[in-house]
Amino acid sequence: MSSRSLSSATAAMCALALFACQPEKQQLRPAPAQVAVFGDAARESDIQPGGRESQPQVTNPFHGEADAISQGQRLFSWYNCTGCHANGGGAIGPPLIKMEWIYGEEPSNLFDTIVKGRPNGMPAWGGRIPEYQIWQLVAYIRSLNGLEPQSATPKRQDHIEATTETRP
Amino acid sequence: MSVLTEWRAPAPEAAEEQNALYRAWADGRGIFSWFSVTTHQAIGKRYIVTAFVFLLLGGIEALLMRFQLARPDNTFLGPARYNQIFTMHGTTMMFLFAVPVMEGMGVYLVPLMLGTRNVAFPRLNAFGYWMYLAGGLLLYGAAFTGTMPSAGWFSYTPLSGPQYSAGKGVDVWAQMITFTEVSAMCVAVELIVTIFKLRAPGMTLNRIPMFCWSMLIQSFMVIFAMPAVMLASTVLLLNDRTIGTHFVNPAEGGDPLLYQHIFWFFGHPEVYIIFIPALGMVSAILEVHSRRGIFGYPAVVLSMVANGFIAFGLWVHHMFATGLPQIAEAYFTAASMMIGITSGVQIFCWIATLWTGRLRLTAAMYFIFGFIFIFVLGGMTGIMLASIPFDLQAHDTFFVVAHFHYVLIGGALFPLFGAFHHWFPKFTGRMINEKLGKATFWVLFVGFNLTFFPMHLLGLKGMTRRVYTYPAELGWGPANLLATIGAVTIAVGGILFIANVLRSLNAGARADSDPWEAGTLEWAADSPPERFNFAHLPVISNRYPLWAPREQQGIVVGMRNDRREVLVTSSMDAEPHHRLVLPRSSIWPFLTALGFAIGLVGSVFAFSWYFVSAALGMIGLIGWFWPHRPVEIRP
Amino acid sequence: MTPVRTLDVSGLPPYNISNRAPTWWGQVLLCAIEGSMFCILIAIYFYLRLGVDFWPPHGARELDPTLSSIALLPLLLSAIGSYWASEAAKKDSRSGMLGGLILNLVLAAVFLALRFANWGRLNYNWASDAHGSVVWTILFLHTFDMVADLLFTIALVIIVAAGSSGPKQRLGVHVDSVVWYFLIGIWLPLYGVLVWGPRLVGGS
Amino acid sequence: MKARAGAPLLVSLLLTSGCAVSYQSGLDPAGTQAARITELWWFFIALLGSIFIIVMAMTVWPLFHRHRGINQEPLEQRHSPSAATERKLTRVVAAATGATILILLALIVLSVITGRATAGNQVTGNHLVVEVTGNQWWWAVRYMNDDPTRILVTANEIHVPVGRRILIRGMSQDVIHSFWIPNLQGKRDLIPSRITTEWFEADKPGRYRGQCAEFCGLQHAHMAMWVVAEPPAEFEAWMAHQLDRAPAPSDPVTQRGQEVFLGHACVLCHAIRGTPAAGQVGPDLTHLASRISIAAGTLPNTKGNLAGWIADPQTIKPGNHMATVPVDSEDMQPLLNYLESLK
Repeated sequence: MSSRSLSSATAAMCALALFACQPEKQQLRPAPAQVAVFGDAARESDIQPGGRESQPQVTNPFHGEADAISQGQRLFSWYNCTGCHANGGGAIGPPLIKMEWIYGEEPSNLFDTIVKGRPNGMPAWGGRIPEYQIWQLVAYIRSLNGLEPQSATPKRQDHIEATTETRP
Repeated sequence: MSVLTEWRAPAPEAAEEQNALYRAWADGRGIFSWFSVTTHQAIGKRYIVTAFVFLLLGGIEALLMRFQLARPDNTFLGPARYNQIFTMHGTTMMFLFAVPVMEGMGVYLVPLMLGTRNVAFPRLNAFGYWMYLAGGLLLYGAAFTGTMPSAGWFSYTPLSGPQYSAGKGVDVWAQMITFTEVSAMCVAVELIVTIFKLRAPGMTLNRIPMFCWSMLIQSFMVIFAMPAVMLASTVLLLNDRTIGTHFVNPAEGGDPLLYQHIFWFFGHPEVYIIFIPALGMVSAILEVHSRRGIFGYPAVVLSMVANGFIAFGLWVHHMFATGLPQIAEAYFTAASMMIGITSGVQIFCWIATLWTGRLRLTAAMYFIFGFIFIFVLGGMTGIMLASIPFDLQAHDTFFVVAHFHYVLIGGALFPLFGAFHHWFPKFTGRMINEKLGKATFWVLFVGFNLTFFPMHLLGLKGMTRRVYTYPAELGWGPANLLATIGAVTIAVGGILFIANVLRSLNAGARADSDPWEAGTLEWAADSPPERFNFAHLPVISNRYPLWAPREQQGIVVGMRNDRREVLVTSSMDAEPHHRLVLPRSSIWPFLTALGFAIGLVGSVFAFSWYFVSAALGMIGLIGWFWPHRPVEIRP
Repeated sequence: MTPVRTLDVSGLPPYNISNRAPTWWGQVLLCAIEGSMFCILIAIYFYLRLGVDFWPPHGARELDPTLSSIALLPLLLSAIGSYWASEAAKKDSRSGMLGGLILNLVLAAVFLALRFANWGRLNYNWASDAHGSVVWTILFLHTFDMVADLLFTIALVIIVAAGSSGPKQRLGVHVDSVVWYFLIGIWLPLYGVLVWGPRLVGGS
Repeated sequence: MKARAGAPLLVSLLLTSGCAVSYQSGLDPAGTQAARITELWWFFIALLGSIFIIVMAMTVWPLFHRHRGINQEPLEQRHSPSAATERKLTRVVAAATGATILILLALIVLSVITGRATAGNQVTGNHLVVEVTGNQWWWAVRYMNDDPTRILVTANEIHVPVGRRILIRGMSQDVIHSFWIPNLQGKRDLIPSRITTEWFEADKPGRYRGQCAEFCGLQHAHMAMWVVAEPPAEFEAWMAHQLDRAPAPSDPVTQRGQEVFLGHACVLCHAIRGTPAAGQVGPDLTHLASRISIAAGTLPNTKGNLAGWIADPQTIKPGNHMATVPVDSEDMQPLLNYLESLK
């Protein structure tokens, strides 16, 4: 009975699937090294992201992770980034979508901007937010600009859209 | 009526004629022809076997959940994995097991019971199977590569929306629904047409076997309910996630409750889609093993039809806790309780059948008795849940988990197991071991009640659903442990059943065509049936043709045997109308399904893949409908 | 062998092109599936309308009623082509089938051209808001169905013109007309909802 | 057959004797609404339970009559009962169906009456309005008052006076949650973008536990809350105390603790009235030390638990939204002391 051979193949595959599977990367508990907070010193010294002790890290450890982007999105409003940047469209602060990046668009640039702050109002968040959350914010901001993989980027959020197109 | 038959000795069956029939219905050998099979027995068997594989997977997931919940504050799975597992369990059982297995039973049995040779659209049938398989492989293939949905089998927005369910898990879930629903719709269309147009001459509406009635009603429900879930999953959910529509985004005029309405407009009938075929099986098995026709045939049929209608009017009872206007709530309470009337009529008619029958206590009958016990108990809790004040306490607790496992396992799985024991000789040509079958029943029955009965109490004691753990102080530990022990018992029952099937396949006693001395036409075909089912199509003049005296039985002559011919009869009185030439086996249904599947899997990532899907599907359909030599008009 | 009662069907035709053919039934059921899908979409439309204060949202430019109503003319007339073709299919008249199908195609093309012109007027899209989502979904699904059926019709024209017009193809023509009637029939309520809905249930 | 019917009964006896805890149970009502529902439940059990037993008796009855031909072979292939038997049975089935219809009608009426009684949406003058907002995975609570200075914000714990009607106005910040205190009333979903309401009234003082009933993501299991029903005088005292600002640090250690709190990310999410901490996205901590539990009913409110929770929230409640904030070991003790001082 050939349908039996099919079913056994399916069974084997599915059993494998059940036991060998890794969920889409979703880090519930941050690695101890990522909990570090960059103190006020970050503002003066040219400390590199990653902290003095750890290796300088210039790539986002969460690059391409859908879950980190969604956490970053939550933190973006939790830490009141929306207060100045609205939902990315910009208000008091510059827009974060489709802009000329004043301080660069690389993850390390964004990381620096958040940790050290920038002139004209951007506060330094170093000393407050743990490193892993800064990287999540970086991932989210880059996802707003299509700089994260499309498959990890949500197409909309549950609030009023920060669209650039306007209705006449 | 015009089905006047004359007495005559059948022409001595020319061996050549017989061989022509075999040749016309042969499928060929080899892997290529394996993908192009279109006979209903093969497709039906594939549905059933595949669905069983998914039952095993869903069962393993259930066991994992039960292990996690066996004691308080357990860390066996953890929240992320537990949520994935319970989502996969519900999804697998509802979409990949329960509906497809019923479709499979229908595809296999309905043409046999109607006395015809295949379903009306054999290639659509094959296409439906491949779509179903593709959907199942999509879900488990994604799981294999690390993407699992974890928003529940219902995927309520906004939890399942773009903001709160990152990753592709929910998208895969939503598109898996599309596959399985397309498959269910294919089966529904072909079964409705088969039942209306391909019945044996003389099989008027009131002679249709009970199981065919149930499949007919189920198929109509599929046609009206399944579009709702496809809209819910692909338009409301998937489009919101992948192209940014705003159906469920309240900030832009959408509404998260809209998704619930559309989902349950499908979701409630879905339950009846699963369990109405089971009612048909119960009736069919009861008739045979009580050795009498079902008591109150019209009442049972009408109450099934009524079930089908009412099922569309009570979706809101899944949403009582959302706080709807009181007048609407009263209406939905009344509608929900009305199901009690129609189900009551069926139960009473079955009991009447039992009372006046001459019972043969086979394993199949054991399962029917078990069904009545469990299903009636589940029905009672169902009536309680229809009452809004009580529902507000019990909703989303383990009481509801207990209730729907009572009605779904009791209402569908027990009849299904009964059906396997009953029709096993027909499927395989061998008898299934009765002793082992009865042992299976007892283990399953005890295990089932051990697992799910304590859940009623857990729910009343405040244990909510879908929690991955619970604190010890609440005192839910002992009942949960009991439920876990019951779950293991059920697993033992499952192993017993598989062992029995494997053993009986190889060593069971050979079955003749009618080992139970049954009355309906599937027992007139060989066990297992030839690909063409009947060398001569039967003519009937009785609801139970095989129980009728010989002078009331007849056969059709004058069909051509060198091609796949079936007889089309009128939809009401089943008077012969014309002959229909069914297509031979074809690889195109498989290729078309493959084309659609590639595009639909892509659409999980980008909307534009729908167009790829349409283009590939179109290529498949061109091959499918490519005109071969014109059909000969020669009669 | 003992005699049995027999029913001789050798005299029955081996095909049938009418509403009694299983294929016709199957097609009607597929239309029923599509139909329930559109009914639910209409329900979604009104459900969403109930949830907001303004319908359509301020500044949204809806389908043009005049253009939409004018477009109904070729659409309704195309049914004549369909009918002609299906009657010709029953009578096995090749020229009739071709004529009917081509008339159908031409009028349908006119309708679709008008629809696309009308559709282009909309100053919102599916991602603008929930109103945009439902309007675009209805338009997209109905257009998708129409295009699919027109491609099928074109295939039929090619097949019939190439000289292959056996019972199977004739049944195809007959069944094609069912689909077309359905697509016309379902557009009428959708037209009512999309074009007149905002005027009936609109405002604030 | 006896074993079959007996097993579940036995199980149920075991269960009812096994669990005595009743602060989260629909079967131990402590409020007028829950009491009505429990009455309804016992009525259902009595009525539907006896119907179930009757139906089961009728089902197994033919099994006990050997003369009816069970397993007797050979037997006629088909048995046709006499027309008289069929007629009699038809009458029996019709009567049973009629009885079903009547019983269900009665149940509908009863259910609607109980529904109206428990919905309790009659306007009363003297009710207390409490706004409950669901969050992943904790509850924000606001006691409404016409006097804006007497609006109380707290979290995960609701105190109510016995004998006074409470109107819950339910909302959600993110996904759908469901507010449910089984001992007091049925559940009500908290849905983003809309406000749902529910009335209840406690008539027995006590502590009742409730839990989110709608699946809301990773930590759905750990989204509990306490309702404390107390005599009106005690409630007023509690209310007055809660309305106070947080007590100022009284010694250098707690002073240091406050500095630690304000200097770390804590302050971004949590508010402590009377200090600059005004974060709105996490539970209000003004009177944290007066609460029964922390982390939305996950852990009893002890100093040790609090230390574990701050040090590593993701192990205790994996996936929850509290940041893992590194606190130096010498800062931990002052921080805990400070939080413990927030009576």
